[in-house]
Amino acid sequence: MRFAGDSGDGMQLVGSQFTATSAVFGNDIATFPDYPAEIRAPLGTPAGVSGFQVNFASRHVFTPGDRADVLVAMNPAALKVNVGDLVDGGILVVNADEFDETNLQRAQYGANPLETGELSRFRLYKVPITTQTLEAVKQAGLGPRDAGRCKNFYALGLVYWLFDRPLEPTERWINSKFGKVPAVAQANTLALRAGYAYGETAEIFTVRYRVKPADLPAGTYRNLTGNQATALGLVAAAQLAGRPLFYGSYPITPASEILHELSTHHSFDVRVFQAEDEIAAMCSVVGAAFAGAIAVTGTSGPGMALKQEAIGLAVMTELPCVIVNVQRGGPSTGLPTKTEQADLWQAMLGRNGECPVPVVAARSPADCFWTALEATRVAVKYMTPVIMLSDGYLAQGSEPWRAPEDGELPALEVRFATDPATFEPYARLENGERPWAIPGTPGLHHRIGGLEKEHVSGNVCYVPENHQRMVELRAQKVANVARDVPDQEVFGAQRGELLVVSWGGTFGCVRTAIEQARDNGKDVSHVHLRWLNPMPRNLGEILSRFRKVLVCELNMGQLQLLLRGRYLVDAAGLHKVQGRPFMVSEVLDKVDELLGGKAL
Amino acid sequence: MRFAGDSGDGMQLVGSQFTATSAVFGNDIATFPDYPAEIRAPLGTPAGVSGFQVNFASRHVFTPGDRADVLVAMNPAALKVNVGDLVDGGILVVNADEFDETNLQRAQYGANPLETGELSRFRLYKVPITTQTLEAVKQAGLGPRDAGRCKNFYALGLVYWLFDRPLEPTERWINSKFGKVPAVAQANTLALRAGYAYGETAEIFTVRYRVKPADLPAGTYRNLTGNQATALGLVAAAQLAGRPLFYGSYPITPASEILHELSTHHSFDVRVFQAEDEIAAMCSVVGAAFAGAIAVTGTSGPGMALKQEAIGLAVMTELPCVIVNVQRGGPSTGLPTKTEQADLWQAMLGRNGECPVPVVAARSPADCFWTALEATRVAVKYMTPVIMLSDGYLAQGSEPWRAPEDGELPALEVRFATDPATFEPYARLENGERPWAIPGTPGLHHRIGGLEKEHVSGNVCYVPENHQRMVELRAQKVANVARDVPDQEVFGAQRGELLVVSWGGTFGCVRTAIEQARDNGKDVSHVHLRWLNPMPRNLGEILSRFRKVLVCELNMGQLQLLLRGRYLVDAAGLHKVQGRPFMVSEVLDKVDELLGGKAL
Amino acid sequence: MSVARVETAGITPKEYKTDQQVKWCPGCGDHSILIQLQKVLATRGADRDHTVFVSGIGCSSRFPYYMNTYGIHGIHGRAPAIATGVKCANPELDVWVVTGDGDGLSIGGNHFIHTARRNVGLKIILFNNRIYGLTKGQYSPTSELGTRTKSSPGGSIDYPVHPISLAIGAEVTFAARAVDTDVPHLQYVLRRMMEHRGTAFLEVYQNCQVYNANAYGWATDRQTRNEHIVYLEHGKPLIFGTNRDKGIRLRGDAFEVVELAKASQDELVVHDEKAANPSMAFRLAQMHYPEFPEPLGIFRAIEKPAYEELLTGQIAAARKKEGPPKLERLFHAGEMWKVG
Amino acid sequence: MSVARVETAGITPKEYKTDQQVKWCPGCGDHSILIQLQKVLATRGADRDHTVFVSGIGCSSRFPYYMNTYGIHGIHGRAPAIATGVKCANPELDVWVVTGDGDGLSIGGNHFIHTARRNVGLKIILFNNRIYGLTKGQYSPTSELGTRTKSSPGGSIDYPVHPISLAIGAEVTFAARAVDTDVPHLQYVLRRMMEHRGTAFLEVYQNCQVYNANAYGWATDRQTRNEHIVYLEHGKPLIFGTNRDKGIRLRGDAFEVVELAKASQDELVVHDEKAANPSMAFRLAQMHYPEFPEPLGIFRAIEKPAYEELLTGQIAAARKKEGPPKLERLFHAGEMWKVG
Ligand SMILES: Cc1ncc(C[n+]2csc(CCOP(=O)(O)OP(=O)(O)O)c2C)c(N)n1
Ligand SMILES: Cc1ncc(C[n+]2csc(CCOP(=O)(O)OP(=O)(O)O)c2C)c(N)n1
Ligand code: SF4
Ligand code: SF4
Ligand SMILES: [Mg+2]
Ligand SMILES: [Mg+2]
Repeated sequence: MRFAGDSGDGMQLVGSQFTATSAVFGNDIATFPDYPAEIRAPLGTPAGVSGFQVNFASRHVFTPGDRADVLVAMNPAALKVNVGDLVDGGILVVNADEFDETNLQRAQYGANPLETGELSRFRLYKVPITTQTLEAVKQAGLGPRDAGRCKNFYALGLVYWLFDRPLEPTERWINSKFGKVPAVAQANTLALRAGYAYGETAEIFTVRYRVKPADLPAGTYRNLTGNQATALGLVAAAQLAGRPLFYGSYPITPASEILHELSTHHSFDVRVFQAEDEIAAMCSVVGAAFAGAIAVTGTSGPGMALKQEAIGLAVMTELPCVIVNVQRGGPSTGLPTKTEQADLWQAMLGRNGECPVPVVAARSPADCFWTALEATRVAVKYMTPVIMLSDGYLAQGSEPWRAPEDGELPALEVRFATDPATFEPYARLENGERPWAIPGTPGLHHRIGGLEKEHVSGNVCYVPENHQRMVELRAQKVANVARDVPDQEVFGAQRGELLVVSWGGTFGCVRTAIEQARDNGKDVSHVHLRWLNPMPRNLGEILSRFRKVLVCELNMGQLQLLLRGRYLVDAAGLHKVQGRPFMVSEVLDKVDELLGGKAL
Repeated sequence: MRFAGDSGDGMQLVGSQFTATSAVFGNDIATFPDYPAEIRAPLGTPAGVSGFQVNFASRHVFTPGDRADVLVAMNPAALKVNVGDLVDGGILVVNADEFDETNLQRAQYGANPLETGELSRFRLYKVPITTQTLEAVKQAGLGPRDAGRCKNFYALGLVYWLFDRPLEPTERWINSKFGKVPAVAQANTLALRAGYAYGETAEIFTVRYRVKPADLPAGTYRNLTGNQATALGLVAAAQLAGRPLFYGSYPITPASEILHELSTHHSFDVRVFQAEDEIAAMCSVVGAAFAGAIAVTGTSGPGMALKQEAIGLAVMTELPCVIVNVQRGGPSTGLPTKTEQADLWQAMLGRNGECPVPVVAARSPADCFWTALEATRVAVKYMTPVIMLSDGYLAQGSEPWRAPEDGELPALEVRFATDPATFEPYARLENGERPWAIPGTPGLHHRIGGLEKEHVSGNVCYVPENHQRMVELRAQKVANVARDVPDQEVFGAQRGELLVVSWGGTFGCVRTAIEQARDNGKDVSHVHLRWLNPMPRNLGEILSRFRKVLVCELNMGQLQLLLRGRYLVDAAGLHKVQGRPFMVSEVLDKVDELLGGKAL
Repeated sequence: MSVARVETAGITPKEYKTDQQVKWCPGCGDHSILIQLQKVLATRGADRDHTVFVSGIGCSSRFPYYMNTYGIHGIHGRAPAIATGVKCANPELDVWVVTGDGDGLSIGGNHFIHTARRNVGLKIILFNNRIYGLTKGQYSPTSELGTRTKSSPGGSIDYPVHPISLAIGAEVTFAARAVDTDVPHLQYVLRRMMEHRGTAFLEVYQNCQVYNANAYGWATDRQTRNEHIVYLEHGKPLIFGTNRDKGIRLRGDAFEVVELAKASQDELVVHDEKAANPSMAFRLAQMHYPEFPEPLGIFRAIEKPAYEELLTGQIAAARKKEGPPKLERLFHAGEMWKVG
Repeated sequence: MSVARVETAGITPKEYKTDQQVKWCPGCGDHSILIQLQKVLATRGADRDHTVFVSGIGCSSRFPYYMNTYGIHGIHGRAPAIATGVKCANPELDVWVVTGDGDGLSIGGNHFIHTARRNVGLKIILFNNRIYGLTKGQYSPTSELGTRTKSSPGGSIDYPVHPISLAIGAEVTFAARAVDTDVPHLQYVLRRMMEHRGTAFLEVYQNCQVYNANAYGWATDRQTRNEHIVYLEHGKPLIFGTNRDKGIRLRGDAFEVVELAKASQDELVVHDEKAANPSMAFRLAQMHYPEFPEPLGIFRAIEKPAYEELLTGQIAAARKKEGPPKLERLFHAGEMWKVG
């Protein structure tokens, strides 16, 4: 189900309403908003098209769906940009009123596609949404401009009818949102109902969808975007640790919502510092970690580049902190609002000197919660910065998230040094970490910094052998994190012809593809990596059990190189850098190609 | 030959005098200064020891020599720090005057090593350098402090006698340097002569070295450090291109001397901009390149980290420029005055997004000249930033450099776009590059920037397929640089048991080791890489011709991972991160280990 | 290759427009600034071939795409540094920097102050909407204390910085302020910027219609604005008010608003944009609405050799002294010896 | 874990020394500053457990290694940002920043101005030797025009920035200047910094014996210095001279040196460090030797809530309103539904 219109048309709004309603209704859902980089691109042009895709089903949904079964296009540009993704035979609802000369030109349509027959492979419904809406909301007494604005609710009403959804949740929401302007609230409600009524009465639709509630584990659910989930995970982690959460960050798409979300949680002792830039943000994190906070920063690619020098400082000072990198299309400013996975090398290898940092990647919007929690736990346990990779697709997309129940959250123990008699700033503790001794602790004064440190004493030290040793100790410590990385599980057969490896936000899509492929009898299994550094201890062994390995990632082969270099497997790659997720079919095609038709 | 003393003792000065004299004398030389990170560390302590090693020989010298045959130690601390590197049976000259209680304590010597017998395996000469010097310079009438300062020249004179070197060049130098203060000039000359005379008359030395002039190619020579050579290479490149040289940089050890050297060449239209930080330096380079200069920046590890975001902009805007990274010990501030090769990953893979940049590394101080020239030529030809890797060892070390003669320098043609009728900012020319159209050219107005660009037109473009295409075009362009990378040559047998691979500043040491190993009948060959990205086209094929591959590098395996990942060879590694170069013996030992005693 | 510069006669503002659609929101102040600058450049017959626009990242920083000159849309905060490179490489070019309050003063604050102190010959326009527009509405370093935004739902706790105070603190040689919708005045200030040697800094109060609408209502409302602003005119006393019935005078160490009816004109502060000492300009920059009318116009415009002039001067002097750039001379500068 | 703070009585300066050998050159001004600060902290009985020194990179930035408190020797230019994190995480700590003219004003200029405007409760000491010491002598942003250094053999072409002007331009609430060898005055200013709430900024004229020796000879030479400097004292007129026979008065819009014999004391400028308007402080910051005696002392010291106070205030308010931090409340904040 995809809504598409001009970015001023309120598509994100109705998209999220539809999501909420479906979620409450019990469907499993996954969403993927897609909006233009410009705040407000020119009206009616393809550049200005804003879309919102929702996937919902009674069985478990991993991805917002490659292609849409239903598309609502509010103008010619929205049609143009999105029609390629509508499945053959899919339902296409267009706002017929907007297909006039001007709009067609803006969308660079030579002729009116509603008339050329080029849409004949879809079930096309031309609905005069604008005029119907204006008609419907008349009694609310709004001016024509405000009245016209209600057309997104009209469209939503129509879709609710199509999928047999209740109107109440949205009506409630309208009232709470626009309660102060009763005319607007009334108009939106009228439009919503009119749309619903149109579906009911116009009888032009030949199908009506009825999607049953999905089979999710029991619990209390809430719909979260990846960025919200990350924020909640961080707050939870700090609460479990019993420390303040310090979040130093500089706004950047698509990471800003973490900052926004955290800014609303002051009561959880969340200390948000909107820094002057990413360097200051990361440096403030080093300072806050030294002073004993759970210290976190969040950013995206270009900001990550700026943080690297200070991440190096965190590595040298061995202070616990988390760096969230919500990846977007690069290089440089690139495609700021689009998704990509091309910061893996940057995260793993992009600093001066030998500078290893644990790296973990979330696999779905709701999983961001657990990943943030885990990243924090490891940071504190091993006294190290940890990089958490998310991406634009996860960050903006949403998914039902089951609220953890009592006892379900991991322990997150913070052990500060307290004993002046035994304290040595760079002594090694059981996991290879050094002690965390925070200012304010009597008698533990010590100095740390970016120059090489002497083993145990932590004094500045230029002795050659000490440097070698410290480089090795830091590497060993990061390698030790493998103790906290569970053995990798293989989905499908444990050995065989083809193993598909993926990481991060491609999980849903790749898993769906492999499920389908296996349902079709293909000899293919799936490994989805959560920890990229260190990798699971049994990974090399798993890789060796398959004749072929395929790495699917939204870059040009970054994990692929690392797996090849580390395990000497001749891994092939499926690469895509188009600012959008894989389509299940792309993965399937590649799998077919590599299997050469072989079955189980 | 190694001079070592307190950092205030003027060791660097006499070391470079000795180098100059030997060079003029016709020896091939290689030097390696080693000085403390503190400007002036406490007197007489090991932290304050400053050393200068010169290697000179009649056959070609690749490295400053692992260990010294002759050591001059001006105080106990200097002895302590350096004596471990003196070969058994080597000559040890100590300034006996300084071996008093205080100095022994400062150097943390329990007992006086001149008396304990612990130096018995060396040919130890205790010379009262301080008193002798004071005595010798009396007639110049200096105060005791200034008089004492001459003792480095006394030591130098002694060594000149030992190696049968003429005093004139140094005397000339003293006069030109201290001419304005005749008393000082006189005193230094007196000290120099007294030291020489001491050697002649005291007759305590059992050997006197006589090193014959080396067999260097005919030409006019000059002694250059790597940083000076880099600077000259850049000036030459800009002159060949007929464009101004813009050097935007921020001081940082060990890269600052490039800035210093270039600051003296205004008359070659060198425009030096000492920026407020590395980010500004790199950004100014992007601007200068846009405006048509040969634009270069230089830095070291932490500064390189800061430049990465802006290097990404240069990649996206496809502007030619050179980034010189003089590597030092890391991570973070690390060991700022020591050498390391741990920025390879950072250079190759350390940016956000898919952001490939050609990378080339110099192999010796004099080679920095040619590498800088080549980096610039490639940058302009392919319209791309190029990273040139040097390191602290090359940068500070020196070597005779033959001044290129007429016609010996490569062409460096700059072709600016000029024709408004055909100009398209992102059209592709013959090497995959886009045209360089500089402001001031009539009718070629155009806008570039960090957002993804439309193929050919260069307009901002979010179309998914265009992004994919542009990522591929940029990658292809960098891959095309391989056309300018000569086929890799193998030193030694073309196939066999073991291939040693190295890159950058380890050339001399590794080549010396492999020469020795082959002389001893070992089945080992050597490949030294100049271009790291792209790699030579025949490299994979070469690697496949050896049963074993060993990568020697001053890091924990950075090239090793890349070779393994790219060519799937099970390359082993010899790793060292101690802030200093390999010793020939370390390489030899590893070779022996891998060969398990096998001979040719 | 350096092509002689031709002043183009009879150029029209339209020729400064590109074929790219202008993508700012309706009602955004950026539109007006773009149009006025295109007009001013056209009237002055500025040569498009020798004009370069450099920007950072932000709504405002889209500016170069809409100017049919040479241009670089840079990275966030770094426009002055990029522009410095352009200017050093070719001082003949007219180099403009367009930046926002986030771009120029938050992440880019350092380049801003260093460019100003070096007096690099750049014309810097800061679109101050007191908000991060492009990233959808977080508070910026110029947002007032307590501003409620997405990142400060409880009100911001950062005290703001004042761009002109900061620029003067960094020894800028030209500092001015204008308002996006005050067309003739904006044009006047832009023209004056064109004439300045060294760094010319202009702060424009710009309306962000979407995230900070009407932040400057007090300075733009035609009915009341003249009560809230005072125009700085060189050599003239500071007089303001809808009926020009109020003035500013110095009382001891402080400014004071006086009604002209009750005071003599002689007591009023007379504006001197050329004062070598920047202290009075700084004092003017510290006049804030609502306590005072806020000054618009040119706070400071003094003569001082620009960075690029000193740079090229040094090169010319060296060339004169050392002779033409022969590589031979470069290579053989040290102690040389011959082999073979 | 947060341990209650104990004021330690009878602490000696020695207890502030670490076991690390001090590695500055003989004759370096850094030694004196270190010793004075150790004395001042001891006299005040400052609690070492609650004191943190943060620095960047440079000779001066080695400072924390020599202070037996908590400390971070950070990365180049970023000390104020690191220190901001320390202070936000634990506002109970006394957080000092030690930086150099290169560290604090070149690469670190942006953090410096933003820290100042936010009024973060940090005590920032800038060791201004007008040179890059650690990297062996390049000119810095405070080097005078024409300074010959390794990177400017022909004389530098960058106009300098003046730290106090810049700080005041960035709305700092406390700005002062002292000289490394002027011990009692340095101690006085350090003590005053300790009392300040919000950002306290001190510029110290510091001698770099190796690369810029005697740059401040005019301000340190015992014979003549009183002719070249003027001490700022709150509520007192600006009088200077070896015989205290000269004063500063305001003539129109400019300062002027007068001989007291020829003028009345009433005409002299009376220093007011608490003036809400920073303009007079700015004017003082623009007094430069040799035209004027340069002011030493406290230019400005005003009261304004510090950043960390506003931060913790907001947290306390939220907690009061929303109740204790139960994860249940966090998790169940949105529209929830039940499954199963
Ligand atoms: C390194 C980096 N950090 C952050 C961003 C995200 N970003 C883009 S524009 C912007 C702020 C824009 O505000 P302003 O400069 O005031 O411009 P406006 O949109 O208000 O005109 C930010 C934070 C980025 N593009 N790059
Ligand atoms: C990112 C980075 N760039 C450059 C340097 C090199 N560097 C170290 S200290 C310094 C300048 C020091 O000058 P200043 O701050 O004035 O301190 P001083 O030594 O004079 O006390 C520079 C350029 C560095 N360490 N890190
Ligand atoms: S978001 Fe604000 S600043 Fe940006 S274009 Fe829209 S109105 Fe202008
Ligand atoms: S170089 Fe200068 S600043 Fe650094 S320690 Fe020596 S005298 Fe002090
Ligand atoms: Mg803004
Ligand atoms: Mg300094």
